[in-house]
Amino acid sequence: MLNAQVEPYQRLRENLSQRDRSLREKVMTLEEAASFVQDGMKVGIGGSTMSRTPMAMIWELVRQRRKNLSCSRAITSTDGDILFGSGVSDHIITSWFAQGILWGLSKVMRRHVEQGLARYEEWSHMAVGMRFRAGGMGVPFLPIRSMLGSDVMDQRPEAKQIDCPFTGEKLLLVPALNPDVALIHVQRCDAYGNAQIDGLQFMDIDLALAANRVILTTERIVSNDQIRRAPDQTKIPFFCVDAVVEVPYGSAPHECFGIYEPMLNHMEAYVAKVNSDPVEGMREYLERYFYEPKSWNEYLALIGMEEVLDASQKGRSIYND
Amino acid sequence: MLNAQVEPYQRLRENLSQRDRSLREKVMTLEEAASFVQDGMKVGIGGSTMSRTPMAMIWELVRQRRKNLSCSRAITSTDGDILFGSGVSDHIITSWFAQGILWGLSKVMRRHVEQGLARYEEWSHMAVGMRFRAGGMGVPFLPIRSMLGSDVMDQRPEAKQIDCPFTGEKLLLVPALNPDVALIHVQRCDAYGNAQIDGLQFMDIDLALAANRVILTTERIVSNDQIRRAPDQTKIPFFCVDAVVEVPYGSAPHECFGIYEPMLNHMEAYVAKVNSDPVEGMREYLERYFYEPKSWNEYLALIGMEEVLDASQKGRSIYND
Amino acid sequence: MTDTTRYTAAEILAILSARQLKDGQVVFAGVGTPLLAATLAQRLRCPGLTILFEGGVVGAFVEPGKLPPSTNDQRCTKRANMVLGSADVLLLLQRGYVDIGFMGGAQIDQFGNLNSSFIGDPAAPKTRLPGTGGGNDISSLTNMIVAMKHEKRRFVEKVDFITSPGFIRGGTSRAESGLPAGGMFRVITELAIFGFDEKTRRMKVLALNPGVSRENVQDNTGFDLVFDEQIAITEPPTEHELETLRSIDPERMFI
Amino acid sequence: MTDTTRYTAAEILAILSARQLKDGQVVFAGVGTPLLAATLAQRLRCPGLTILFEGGVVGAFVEPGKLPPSTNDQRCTKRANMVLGSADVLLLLQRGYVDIGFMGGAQIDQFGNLNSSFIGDPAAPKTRLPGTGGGNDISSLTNMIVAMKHEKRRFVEKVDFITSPGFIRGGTSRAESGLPAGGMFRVITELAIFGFDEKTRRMKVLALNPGVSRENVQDNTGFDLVFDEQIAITEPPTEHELETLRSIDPERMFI
Repeated sequence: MLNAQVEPYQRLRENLSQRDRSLREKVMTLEEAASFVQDGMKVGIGGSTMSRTPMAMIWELVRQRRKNLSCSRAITSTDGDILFGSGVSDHIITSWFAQGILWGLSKVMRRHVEQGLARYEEWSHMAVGMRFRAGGMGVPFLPIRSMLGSDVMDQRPEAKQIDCPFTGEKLLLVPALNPDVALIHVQRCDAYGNAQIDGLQFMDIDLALAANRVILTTERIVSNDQIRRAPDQTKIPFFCVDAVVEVPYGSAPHECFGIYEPMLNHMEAYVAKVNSDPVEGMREYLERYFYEPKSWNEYLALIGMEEVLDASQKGRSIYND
Repeated sequence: MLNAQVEPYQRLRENLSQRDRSLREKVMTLEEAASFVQDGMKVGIGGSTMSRTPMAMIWELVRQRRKNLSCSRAITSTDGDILFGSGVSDHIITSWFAQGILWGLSKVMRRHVEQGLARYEEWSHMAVGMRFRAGGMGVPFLPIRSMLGSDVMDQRPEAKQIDCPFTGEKLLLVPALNPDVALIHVQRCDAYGNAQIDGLQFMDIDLALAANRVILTTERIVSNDQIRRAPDQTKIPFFCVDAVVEVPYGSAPHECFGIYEPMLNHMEAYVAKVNSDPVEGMREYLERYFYEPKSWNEYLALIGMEEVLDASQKGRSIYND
Repeated sequence: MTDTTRYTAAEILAILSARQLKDGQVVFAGVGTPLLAATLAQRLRCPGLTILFEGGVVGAFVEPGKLPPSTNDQRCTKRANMVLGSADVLLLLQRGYVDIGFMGGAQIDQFGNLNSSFIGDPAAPKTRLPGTGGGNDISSLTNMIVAMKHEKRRFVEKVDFITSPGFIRGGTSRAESGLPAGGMFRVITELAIFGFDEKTRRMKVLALNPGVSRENVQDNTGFDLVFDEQIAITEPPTEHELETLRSIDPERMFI
Repeated sequence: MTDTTRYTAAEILAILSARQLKDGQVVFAGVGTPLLAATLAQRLRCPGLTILFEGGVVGAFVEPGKLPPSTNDQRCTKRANMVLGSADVLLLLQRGYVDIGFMGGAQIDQFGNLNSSFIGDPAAPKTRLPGTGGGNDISSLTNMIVAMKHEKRRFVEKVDFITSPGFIRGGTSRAESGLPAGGMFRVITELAIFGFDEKTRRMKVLALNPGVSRENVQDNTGFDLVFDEQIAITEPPTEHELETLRSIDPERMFI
């Protein structure tokens, strides 16, 4: 039985051949970049948990009231709450979904899943990674040795258990995941989209290669000359990238390696608010922080200067040795 | 039909569990490191063509007169000549085998293969890479979309063509390659074996993960503190590594990125010598450059100060911008 | 009687877990008690303990007072030997480079299967839990130590859902499911230390914590426990262990 | 008559090949004429041409006079946008990021199949050639331009061995072999420019080089050639093209 979820190779190639992969500047605003994301699309989200979350781009999609996005991410934190709570997404493919291990269960996720308002499709962490990797390699699946024997596997008919044709061993083939669009936040890139990532890279390289469009948000845009001086530091090549948006603190209140740690006071206030009332608390939070601000900088001002500076001081301290 | 070439998972795990993977110093001499390589073993060779070839380690294996090694490498240059010509190896798995594109066919390779003295097992370049990668991932195969329809595939019953269970498409499954030992040369590593690689990394990361033992030769040994200051620059983790040998110019007469370019005068003299007489020329070359020198430094002296300095000047110039 | 008022349940859990680790091991640790216990072991007895985090970290030395809020935060990379992709660090488990996986648990059964996905029917769950993260991968691919609170509702005969496999249905069922390597090694709670029978793969009590009786343990467990022939009594936490632990987590994030 | 003494066969090969490339394309180039031609195109008309090398390079600007001796040398990385693993740069072809693969050839047949592995029977070859390198991958996964010397022994009806697949046995046999994407696009020689018939997938002459007749081409070819209905005559190399080419390879490494 064939699986409709995996893109046939010819369609994958056809989609890619229609993209403009030439060396060209593609700097734009959050508003402009959001046009690559249409209702109902498959959207891959970079970073993991509270790290290098493309929060500014998610913020923009909430403001533009996108609908029915099917999102995928390594591990999902408050970004998942926001996507469900705002109605932007009704389906998240991930390996772990709560606000953070410090805060127990997410009442927002629970409400949406337990009431059948949205789906949380669970794969093991490695399986999510291998699904993006297969997508990035242009193959329909990769074999793994986990999930076997567990109920996680039983819930996933999208994967196929086989007997290895070489060794006879049991293996699980996980299907390629090729999102329509990937949202990725990086420390720096050039105007063409050649991106450098410091520290934890998570699954972002595979995701960028797998997706049919990539929107990069970046703490800063550097010159192409600077990129070319250390080409072995480029982690995502320009021809994978369709939009470059410069957004300082673009992961706030989450962290961006080497630049700022998570803004935990804001996070804690958020968690207290939405877990005490996942409907009304979420509505108020979105109103105040997502819909009302005129700009991303105004959103940062609401988080507060003190918290942003404190997070920055801690973020930079990783290099203090 | 099962394939005896692929290690069953339990043997792979058993072999690895018997290695000492603890954080410990493992600096030794070329002579000592060579003890990890026994006659008849499968040996993976890092670098590609004339770049970051672990030449000093090959030199030592020739001097110790190892036999019947089955070697594998991305692309093979004069290192392959030496391995065949010295009798160290009678089987090379690679994608391309000559001295270099500047010099046409290798008479040494031709003589050994055409006279049935040794085997050159040909896979596509990507297939070699995916075989190491499968080995490094701990899976028995990876799927690829090349080699199909070609005679390269027909010569390789070790690979298996399948119809994809997800899409129905034709795919080739290439078997994992887990060498008994890998020889890898790097710009720098610490005494534990945490290695940094500048510039072209070729297939060395996958190879290091795939092999059951890794011998690292390195231009210099740096402190573990230096490694820990930029952990995202570590390309091979210490627990993959069994021996660390400091050998400046350890790839000569090939290149080491950012440190020296190939020593082309020596290479040209070598090629002229062995291609004019692949038996006697090779014998003389090995005698003079491999067996007679008392040390690696004496070998470098035979290549000559002027050539080594010229290659170094060119090697460093990549950073002159 | 031992004076158990000197330490909290979370503290003895971290300390007894730390004692299970050996110098030179390669340990894949989850956040919370596992990270705390691994760091404690590193400071006390095991300077050569290599800690891996699923965010993509090999060989970290987390700073006291700067514990990471998750395994994906930059604090996990402090003085690490290597930082790599998160799928790639999980693949190191699959290849076999890791000696011990070390996790917390929400619900466990007699065969060491862990549930962190669903309470009730997965199709219409009473509670949707956070899910596996790397838990399924870790427990599928290496030898496991689990540190968790001992409550009757957490120690059940059969978990509602196998998120992270232990010995599945016992006997040889784990290997037959396609998991020939690894398996549950130890479970540490504030009451006791558990191993698993070589044959049946049922959980059994190896040692009781100071001041804890067999009945205490059985009363807090939802299935019939096997007791080892010679039950040991665990040495209580030393002052040095407690001081070091508290210095690592002065803000009591996890203790 | 054109004055063909102004340039060598290698020079016209490089210049006509360079003309086939378009600004903004992503081109996977082999060393030798392909690298030279791609660099020439970059200098003359296509500053936004992105050159990939199988050593693991994306978007290089090779320096004139510093041509790399292989695609795996550091010279290939000069002013590159990205340097990555060699398997990974080949995977970019498989994913579909590359517009054109650009290689040299030793032996080609009427369906554009290339042989660089064996002359004679592979089991007991008369000559063991160097092999595929990335050639098989490139020709399996993208649209190909091949630049090669035009000799009867190199242009054969059927290659001894298909190292790098063109259209295999013609018609739809390439797709049926599992290669639905890519295929042979152009063959450039010092005599002519060839394309492939849409249906039969047989090689056909699209244009003759200056001073070359149909008979010249046919006489140097080991199979019956198809000629396009309207055969063009290629513009001869300009002085500017020749000067630029010679400035890129002043040591005449490849010309």
